[in-house]
Amino acid sequence: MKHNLLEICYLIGSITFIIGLKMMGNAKTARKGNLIGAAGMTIAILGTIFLHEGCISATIFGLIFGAIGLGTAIGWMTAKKVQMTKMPELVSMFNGMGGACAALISLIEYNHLRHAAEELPPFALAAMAMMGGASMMYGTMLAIIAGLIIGTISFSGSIIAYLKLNGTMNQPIRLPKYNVINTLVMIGVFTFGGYIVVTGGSSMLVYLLFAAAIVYGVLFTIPIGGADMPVVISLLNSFTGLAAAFGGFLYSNKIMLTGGILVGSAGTLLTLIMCKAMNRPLSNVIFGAFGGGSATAGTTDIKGSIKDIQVADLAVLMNYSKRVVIVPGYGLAVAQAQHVIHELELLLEERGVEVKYAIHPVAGRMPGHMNVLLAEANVDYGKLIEMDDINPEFEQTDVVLVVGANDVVNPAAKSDPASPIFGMPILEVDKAKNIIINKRSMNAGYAGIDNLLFYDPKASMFFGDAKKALTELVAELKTME
Amino acid sequence: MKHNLLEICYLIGSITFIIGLKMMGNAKTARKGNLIGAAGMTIAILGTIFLHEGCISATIFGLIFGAIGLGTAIGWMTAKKVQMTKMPELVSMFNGMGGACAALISLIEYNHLRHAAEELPPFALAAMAMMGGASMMYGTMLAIIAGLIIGTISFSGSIIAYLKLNGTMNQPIRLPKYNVINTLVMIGVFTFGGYIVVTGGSSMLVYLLFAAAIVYGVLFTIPIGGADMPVVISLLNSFTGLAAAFGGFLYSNKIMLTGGILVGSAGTLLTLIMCKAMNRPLSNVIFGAFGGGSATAGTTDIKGSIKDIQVADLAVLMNYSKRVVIVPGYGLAVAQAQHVIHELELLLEERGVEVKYAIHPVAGRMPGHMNVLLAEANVDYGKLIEMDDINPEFEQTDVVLVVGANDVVNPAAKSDPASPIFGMPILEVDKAKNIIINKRSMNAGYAGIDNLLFYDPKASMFFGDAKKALTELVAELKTME
Amino acid sequence: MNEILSFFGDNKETFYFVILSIFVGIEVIGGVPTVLHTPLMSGANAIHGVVIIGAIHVMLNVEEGNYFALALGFLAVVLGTLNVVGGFVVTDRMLEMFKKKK
Amino acid sequence: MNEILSFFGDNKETFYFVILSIFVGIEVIGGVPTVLHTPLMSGANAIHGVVIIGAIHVMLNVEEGNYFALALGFLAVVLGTLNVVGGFVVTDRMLEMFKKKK
Ligand SMILES: NC(=O)c1ccc[n+]([C@@H]2O[C@H](COP(=O)([O-])OP(=O)(O)OC[C@H]3O[C@@H](n4cnc5c(N)ncnc54)[C@H](OP(=O)(O)O)[C@@H]3O)[C@@H](O)[C@H]2O)c1
Ligand SMILES: NC(=O)c1ccc[n+]([C@@H]2O[C@H](COP(=O)([O-])OP(=O)(O)OC[C@H]3O[C@@H](n4cnc5c(N)ncnc54)[C@H](OP(=O)(O)O)[C@@H]3O)[C@@H](O)[C@H]2O)c1
Repeated sequence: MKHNLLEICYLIGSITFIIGLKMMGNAKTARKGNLIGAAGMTIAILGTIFLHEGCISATIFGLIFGAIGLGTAIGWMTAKKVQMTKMPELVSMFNGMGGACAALISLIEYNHLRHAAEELPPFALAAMAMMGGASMMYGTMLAIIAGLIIGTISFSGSIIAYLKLNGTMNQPIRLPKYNVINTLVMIGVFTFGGYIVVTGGSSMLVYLLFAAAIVYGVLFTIPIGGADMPVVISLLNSFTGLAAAFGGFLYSNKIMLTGGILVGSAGTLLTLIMCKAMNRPLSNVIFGAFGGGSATAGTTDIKGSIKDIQVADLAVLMNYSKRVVIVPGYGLAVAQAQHVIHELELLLEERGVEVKYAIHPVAGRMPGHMNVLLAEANVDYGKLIEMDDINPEFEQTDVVLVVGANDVVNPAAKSDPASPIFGMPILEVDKAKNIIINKRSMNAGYAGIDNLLFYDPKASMFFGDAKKALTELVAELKTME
Repeated sequence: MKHNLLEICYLIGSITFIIGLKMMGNAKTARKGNLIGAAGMTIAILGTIFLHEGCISATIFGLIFGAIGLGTAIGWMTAKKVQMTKMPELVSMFNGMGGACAALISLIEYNHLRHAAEELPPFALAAMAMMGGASMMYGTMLAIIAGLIIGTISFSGSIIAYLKLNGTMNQPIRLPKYNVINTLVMIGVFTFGGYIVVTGGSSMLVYLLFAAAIVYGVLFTIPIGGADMPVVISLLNSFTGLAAAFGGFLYSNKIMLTGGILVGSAGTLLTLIMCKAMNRPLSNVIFGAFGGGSATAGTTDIKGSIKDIQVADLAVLMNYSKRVVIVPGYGLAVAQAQHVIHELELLLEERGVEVKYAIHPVAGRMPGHMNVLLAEANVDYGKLIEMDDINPEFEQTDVVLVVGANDVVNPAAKSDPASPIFGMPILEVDKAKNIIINKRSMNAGYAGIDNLLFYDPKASMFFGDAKKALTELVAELKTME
Repeated sequence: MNEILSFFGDNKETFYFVILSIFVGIEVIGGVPTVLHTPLMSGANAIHGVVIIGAIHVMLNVEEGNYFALALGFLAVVLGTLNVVGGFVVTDRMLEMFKKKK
Repeated sequence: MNEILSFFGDNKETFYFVILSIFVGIEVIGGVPTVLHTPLMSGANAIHGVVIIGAIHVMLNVEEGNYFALALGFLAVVLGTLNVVGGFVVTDRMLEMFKKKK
């Protein structure tokens, strides 16, 4: 009776996961979809506790609720307090927690199984083996070990991803021949796991496996540049999904299975879609062709010279323009200049200048980065124009103000087949009448390549940290009245 | 061993169904998708026969292959020989065959079950009932009866749909208060079925139920106008899917389950999408607000007068135009004028006139009707322009030639909120410089409403059967050289 | 109530199976262009011809001497084959038309 | 070979289950706009927090006196809750930002 009710809770939960994920794929319904998923999860968790058959001692009960309470308090507060720009870090951290949870379950269940097997007399084991129990044993063991390995990789990989996004570890660390080493370590870990499944292993060996998987997770992630972390997190995300699914096999628990597989497959697809949006194959991300932005900067021979523009001149130019388009990029996020830019926008609009933002889909370091950032600064949603819609408008634009963006406005993507970003769709700012580029130096952006746009006769550089430079610009504009 | 292999065949089959259907939703992959589905089906069928456990007598073997051979021969030949314009009829017919197949299976299995139950001594039945066998019995019975009812409705409904499309039964037949009667009959049939499930029924009763379901299928379909048949067929299609799924429950056969449910849910969604494309709710189709095109014709008061144009004048007009757009509609299909129109197009192009076709998504009587029709006449695919792409071009069009279309060019859809087609997107031909409309009379089209376009000062009527009139036009043009 | 619950419990695999299949069916169709409605309908039509497996099953298991069942089964297999073969062939012909000269 | 076959036969329900779920997962994501990638990733992240069910299961079934298992279980539940609660809340915050003033 209770058991069947619980199964219904799980079915409902599984359905909410599917519907929730589906709704999250559409801007209009996304938020509701997330809440639906959360509701289903709550039902499943409460069901698991309250519809448990057999009595639960008060201690256990207390411990479970203590653990949940503790987790909720920490999770909720961190999630609420964190800055918008730190979201990817946080997602990565939470993902790691899920992986660790799966790994711990596997560790406990392994010990449990060992224990049970040791208490049985040998002939019972033999009898079980004959009755087909052995294949069941293998099955259980496989689920445990697979969950352990995958969960652990996801855990340690996510921690590294966190540190990278955090800036604590901002250069890709590449051992010599790291690709070969990584592949070997991976094969080693899985072979080791297979050995334990077949022989039954021992607690000692399983802890060793745990350690080895931690090492592999670290090795897997460290060579990848910080900027590629969103893709890596999405990948690790689907790993944790897989680990949860193995937990589902272990307990023949349907909701763990659906939830895990759903995230596993949806996450894998999402990873591929992300790579496609950046116009790079996944292998390129993992084996790191670029992404550090350190090695290849400034290789092309540049002909021509750059001009720069002073803040006073820029203020005049903008004040008397009719149409201005702002192109925000990664630099804007780093400098936290979203509020100043909004102020600039309001000021210009007051003076009768039409201001729009041109949003490139992969501007910044995570998908939708610019939307989130500008939304945080209260920029009107209607002013954020997607790439395909704004591109035809550049011709009628008087001033394009590029703030801390580089690759997303690099004409090489259209004209130079040798360029690593060739083929990526870009914002065609070179069609505008005046191009003003704000950045701190002539350094390259994420892809580590030079940008011929800066040498365009219509372009002028407006050097300086985005926040500082824009604040000056705003001040200057105000004096002009 | 054999059994497990068979299950693998079924799994493969199920996967091909999913992938095939998915691919059929995209113009580029559709044909391949259909073939993939067919391959999966072949595997499943051959597997069922050759991986059957236990020996099969040569007679049975022969009979099965005889039946398959016979079905293949008839099916293949009919499908290959039929005219393109008769496709919907054929689909409807084949759908009915599937429904009948499901119904027959149910009849046989019911007799089988009865037989088995009669041979058992009463106490055995009682014992079974106590051991939970009863609920299993109910389950089996439910699957049988549901498969019988749904399959039969699909069968008789499809036959009526066939006759309607065929023209044999081209007026909707509406008993007084047919909606009430139909609903009552439906409730009656399902109650009767429920009664049989609960009591066990008798062969006699089951045949009665079969007859009742046939009647309901007929009643369900006859009030609906011939033009709505594509929607009805799509609905009956999903019914047959459901019937197949019940067969799957009956035999715990996974591929019947996946195939049936897949078609059941996909078919239901497709039905709704079709209705949406016509801008009408499903209830409106089933309970027939219009679709007969007989009752409501000519209700609006028309102010203004119509002009007509002679073939000689039209030939001159077209010969000296620069841009001509042809709007094909249902009348073109009825008159089988697709080949003449192609001839006209070639002739005009020879003389340096640019000719395009404007394809409305629901022009004609089945989705994609015009595409199929014109493709059959070898019209270049690139000349068929979808509604959204051609609408902005009408302003630069010298002559629009509307051939047997009416509703899809009716401006009331945009301007008159009282019109039954209000809200349906239309081809905005009234923006062109000259509008020529070919039809036989001033009669209304499918929706049974008048068309103010005919009274437009820029419009001229070119009366006559499409094929005849266009043949004359082509002849006239040829004399002009 | 209790019975419904235990019915659910006994058949939970099937419930998941059915629900997942429904989702797949719905998702797979999402966003088809109008032009493909007719061939898609006809392709789906061919797929539910899978009911022929049931008809073959009937014939394989018919008791000896039950000619009535055998005759009905034969008819069912013929009808099922018509559905399958006719459905796939007609769909293929339609789609062939669509592709022509694309 | 034979073993693989019978393994498949014994677990066919599970195979269908897994495959159907994979299809649902893939279909459900198809065609998301780039802007939603981050929140979608984060929402999916919260959903795999369902692994917490396993952790609770461990704690409910821990043998008396096995403090080691109890401690690990406790930790697992905390981590799982972090994943679930943090994941959903962070996603909600992100999506809230997106909606603002739309
Ligand atoms: N959005 C995503 O999902 C995502 C994910 C992974 C990778 N990516 C990649 O990231 C790139 C995004 O292009 P993007 O144009 O936005 O950025 P970008 O190409 O990385 O360029 C950013 C520019 O901002 C400047 N900058 C840095 N700090 C600044 C500050 N405080 N003030 C002013 N300027 C500053 C830098 O030049 P200085 O050092 O001279 O100031 C740099 O050239 C693409 O290559 C994309 O493929 C995107
Ligand atoms: N495509 C689909 O999937 C589908 C499905 C169901 C319903 N529908 C509905 O069907 C309608 C389609 O619009 P439509 O504009 O194509 O057709 P329509 O509105 O039905 O008009 C067809 C016109 O063709 C004329 N016609 C008939 N036979 C002719 C012949 N031999 N030669 C010349 N003209 C002839 C008729 O006028 P005369 O009698 O004066 O000649 C009639 O007014 C829409 O209302 C749509 O919602 C479409």
